[in-house]
Amino acid sequence: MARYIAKRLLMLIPVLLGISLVVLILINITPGDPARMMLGTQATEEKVQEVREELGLNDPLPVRYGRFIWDVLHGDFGTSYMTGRPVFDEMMQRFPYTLLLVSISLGISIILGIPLGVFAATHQYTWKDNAAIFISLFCVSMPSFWFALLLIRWFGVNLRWLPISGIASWKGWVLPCVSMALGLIASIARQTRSNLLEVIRQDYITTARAKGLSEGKVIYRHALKNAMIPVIMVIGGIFGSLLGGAMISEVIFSIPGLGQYTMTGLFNRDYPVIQGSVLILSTLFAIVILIVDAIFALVDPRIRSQYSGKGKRKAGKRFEKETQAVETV
Amino acid sequence: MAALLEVHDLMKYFKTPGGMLHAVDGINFTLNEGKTLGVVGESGCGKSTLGRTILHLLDATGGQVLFEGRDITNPNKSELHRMREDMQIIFQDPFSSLDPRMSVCEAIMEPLILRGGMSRADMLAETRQLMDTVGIAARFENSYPHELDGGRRQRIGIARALSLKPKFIVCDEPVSALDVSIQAQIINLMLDLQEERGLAYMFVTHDLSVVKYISDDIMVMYLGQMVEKAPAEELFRNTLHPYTKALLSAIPIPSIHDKKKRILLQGEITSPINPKPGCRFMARCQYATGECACQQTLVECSPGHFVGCCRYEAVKYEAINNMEESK
Amino acid sequence: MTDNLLEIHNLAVEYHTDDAVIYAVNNINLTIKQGETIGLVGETGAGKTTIAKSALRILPTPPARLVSGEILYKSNDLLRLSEKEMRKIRGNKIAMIFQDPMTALNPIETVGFQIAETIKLHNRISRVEAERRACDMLEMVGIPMERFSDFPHQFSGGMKQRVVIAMALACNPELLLADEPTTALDVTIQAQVLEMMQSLKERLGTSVMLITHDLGVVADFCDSVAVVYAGEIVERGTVEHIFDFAAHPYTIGLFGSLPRLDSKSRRLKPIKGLMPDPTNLPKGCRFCDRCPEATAQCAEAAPEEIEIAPGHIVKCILARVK
Amino acid sequence: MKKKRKQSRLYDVWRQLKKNKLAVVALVVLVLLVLIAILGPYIAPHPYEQQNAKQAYADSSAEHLLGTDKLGRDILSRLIVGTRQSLEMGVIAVAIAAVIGMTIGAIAGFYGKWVDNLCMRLLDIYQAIPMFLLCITLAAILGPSLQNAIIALGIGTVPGYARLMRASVLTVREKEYVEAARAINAGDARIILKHIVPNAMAPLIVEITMGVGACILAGSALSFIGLGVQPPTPEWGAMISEARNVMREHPTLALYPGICVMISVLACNLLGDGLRDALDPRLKN
Repeated sequence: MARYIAKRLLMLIPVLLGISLVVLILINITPGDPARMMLGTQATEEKVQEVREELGLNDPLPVRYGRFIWDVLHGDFGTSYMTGRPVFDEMMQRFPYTLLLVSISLGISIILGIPLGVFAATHQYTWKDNAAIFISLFCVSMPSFWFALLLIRWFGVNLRWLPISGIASWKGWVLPCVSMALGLIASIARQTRSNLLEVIRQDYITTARAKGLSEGKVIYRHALKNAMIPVIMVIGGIFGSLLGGAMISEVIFSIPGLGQYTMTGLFNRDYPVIQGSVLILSTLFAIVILIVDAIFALVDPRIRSQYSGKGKRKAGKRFEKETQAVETV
Repeated sequence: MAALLEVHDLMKYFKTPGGMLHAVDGINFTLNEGKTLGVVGESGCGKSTLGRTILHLLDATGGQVLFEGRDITNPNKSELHRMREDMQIIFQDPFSSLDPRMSVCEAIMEPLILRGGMSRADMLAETRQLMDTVGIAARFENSYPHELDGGRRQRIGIARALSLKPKFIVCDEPVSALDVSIQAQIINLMLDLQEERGLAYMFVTHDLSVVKYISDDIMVMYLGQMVEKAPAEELFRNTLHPYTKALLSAIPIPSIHDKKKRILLQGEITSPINPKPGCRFMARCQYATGECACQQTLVECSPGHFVGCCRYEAVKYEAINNMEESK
Repeated sequence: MTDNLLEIHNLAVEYHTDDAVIYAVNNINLTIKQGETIGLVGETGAGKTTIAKSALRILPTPPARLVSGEILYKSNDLLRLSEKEMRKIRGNKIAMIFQDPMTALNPIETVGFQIAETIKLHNRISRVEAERRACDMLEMVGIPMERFSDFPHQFSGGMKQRVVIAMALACNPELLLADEPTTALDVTIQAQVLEMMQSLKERLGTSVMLITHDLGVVADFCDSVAVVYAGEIVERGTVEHIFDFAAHPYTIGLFGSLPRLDSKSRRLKPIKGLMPDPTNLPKGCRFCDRCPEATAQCAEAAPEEIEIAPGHIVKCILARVK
Repeated sequence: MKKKRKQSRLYDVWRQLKKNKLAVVALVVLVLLVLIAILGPYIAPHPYEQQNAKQAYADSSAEHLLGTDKLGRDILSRLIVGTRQSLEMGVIAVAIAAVIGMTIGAIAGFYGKWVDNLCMRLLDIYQAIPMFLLCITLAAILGPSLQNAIIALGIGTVPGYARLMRASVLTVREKEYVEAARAINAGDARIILKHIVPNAMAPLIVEITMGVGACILAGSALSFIGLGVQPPTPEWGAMISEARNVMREHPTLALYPGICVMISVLACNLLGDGLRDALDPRLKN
């Protein structure tokens, strides 16, 4: 297991190198001069050139890439063009907020989504299942930023129960988390339901029934654990979509997190900020995927033995995990 | 009579994470026109791979395949095309060997379209003719495979294989997925076709009673190697290899009178990955001794009867002794 | 009190789908005596598995629907028991083995747990004791007890089927329903498993209902046979009755279709045609379209069961009492 | 025997789909939405850019059914005209993503070995950036416009289709009928196009249907943060954004466009669900 994780961490390095290269190339080919943006339209051409030279923007791409990597390895992500503050410090300061926002939302989605899915699956062919499916589809289809606005209007403005922005107290977290979690609860519930129905059709569930186990035991002891395996895989993807969603949520609710920072950077073409945040968010995402895969391997003995190297691998039968697309924003 | 098909020391290995998988390991045989070679073995013995390697659906790792004297082991594109017109295959699973999106007519016509050189009307006439030959009523022409039963689907598979008028057909477990009464219909159809068209079959199966029925020669495979090959009658009358003996005795006979004594094999089939030299059946063989660990060679003990066991003579006596003891 | 362990009377099961009603089992009668092994022979889709699953009441409902009949286990109608009472029978008094050992075991639990679970469920014993007995069961089916904590994927097909058998026999049931237990296995492995089942059956005195399509297995293993065709039992009797004095044209046809090691002829005698569509069964005898001896009368009314010899029952109007 | 249809499978799917009432309703809604998108400017009661300072923030009336916005523009007309932008984002973005993704996936799946490895490693890098972050970054770097938003969404969602196609092709490739085609001399191109792709399409069709919904949703989010459609062109997400500042006084301004987004996405999802069931071979028997 440790070897597996070490291997996965090693495999992360080329991926992150690739990401930073892609971001650098993207920035390079787009119109717009960051030096000009920093100095404003009134600045003279000489001044702009001077700043460009100072920022190293005139160097060829490979040199800039090498420099960027070198700096990153020393914990230096550069300084923001706009604020002049080191990007790394700023990101570290903002990181906990985003992590908290995303984790709470993920927690809510899992805690509510899985039981809802189980409920729907165990009541198949009844109105309860139909209602659960329809409501969850409804939630999946709702734009979360719009839902956030409705929540603000209702709980913040009308009822005045909760603050409409800021995170001065715990109350400030409620609306952002709820608005982000809603679609994902539904998404997890749907996934759970369809997997459970799939598993219930399997022979070993019939075997469990034939043993004389009660229906509850059959579902919770045998079916649910198996049905959870694909759901665990989806949770990695959901975390990614939460990171994306956090960018909008943090702006709407004025949470000083990484998402907000990224958005500001994007709008100002603040390249060090963009590079830094894309890299750090992707790293976070990659680590979560890794954790998810590790959990996956722990739950499923078939995968575990594959990694521990004891199990024989059959020719031509490769295990392919497919990160499933998650249909939410 | 010249041999239609000659296979010399054919090998097919697969690379696996655990090492080289010796799926087919040095198979030799010849097959004459209009004859049937039955290939028998348990799952994983390489019998399906053998058929596919001969047809060049898989690249051979080593050895030689001669068809009508031509070397077709590594054909170029045009040779391959010509060779596929002479050699065809019928697949095991009539549920997955037909494209679910092709109607009966399209499926049977596909080989003709690919060969080209015929007008559409001619192809259609030919297709109808084929459907009639294999016994599919014309009304099923536009049906799709999922609307048909297993027997009919297998008939479509046979019609497809026949459409290019081949001389040799590899039949890869063509009746294993079918029920007994349908199985009998298909076997009879295949025997009729063989008589009418002088086809040569290589009949791959795990079912010894079917293979005895249809074959002239029978080859028994174990872990990629041929352990025994003999004319059908001879193999059953004078079984020599301990594995063949066990295999024969394991078949349940649908009769309540001749109860026979089963030879129960110990353990299960081992892995054909990186096999050690020597007899591959050794670990499960009740007659095994030290000399079995050496490389085994095929011995022709009587005309046409080959056995890959160095102790077959000794085994014969031991078996007789055992029988007498048990009496 | 009779010595009949299980009696099935007039059982009928239908599957209701969106498009049609499938008549899977139609008014069958069957008796299993104490200690007897009965073979249920028939082709795919004949309704054999449905019969076994009805006896355990594990048919998925919907789409399955038990239309009529009673299944008496020691004179108690299983179909009338409450779910709770039924659970005490399942796995304890009546156990079942399924066709495909590859899918019949829960892939993420150890085999030991899966065996011990049954034992713990039906006996008031501690977990440790249940596990100890599970180990004994493993040894009994020829698997070393060190493999208690292994997962199903670490076993080969034949070994998995042994585990499944151990699981089914764990509570020493009186009746074992074995649904094609060796079909998915190679012949040599099949021989091993059958041999083991035979000796266990004798040792434990279990009655067995063996579902199979292989008449060879039946000849080896069973005391009596029921031939199933299109949801009906067309003929039943002892193995001698069926193998030597087969009376129903379908049974006779089935034997004619078999390629036999001991036969010399170059052609098989298949039954012509196909099994009738179970959504649209013929009005009269189910077999009359394929029957070489059918008369006009056969197409009109379904034949009654005739006992042509003691215990040999045939559902054909042509059958004569001997 | 019934008379045979040429497109038997298509008919089968339709017959299965018809049983699902919700899916049929969704299909009707989608057809209506497409019609509105095409005919938008002709059926809108007012020109969408017509301003009327005197009638800013008017309540609903006979003249303005859903009221007006801060410039006195008719909300209903703007919603109707905005349909095209939203649907374009969904449909074109998915078309781009699906074509690129499916090509990559089919090639990777069919040829396997190093081709597959290369494609998969590139997709790993691609997917290491959370999808929506990638879309926003692309849209921001390319500059805000409808066209760029579509490109960003299209490029951002490629990996999902590529992986699904690859997985599907891998399954189909193992089927015996592919080997059977090879045995009768069918070439690679024929095998891929005639045998593999059509049979691998079922999960893709579902994914594409739901993908349109997802892209409408993501597109509205891009517009909402100012990276999509630019004013004065109406678009649902942008309309919500405009209404955000007056949520307190005029909440309905944000409500209507949100409902529009939801209905179209819901329709796509419902249809996708219906198709999944209709295409599922297990339910066939």
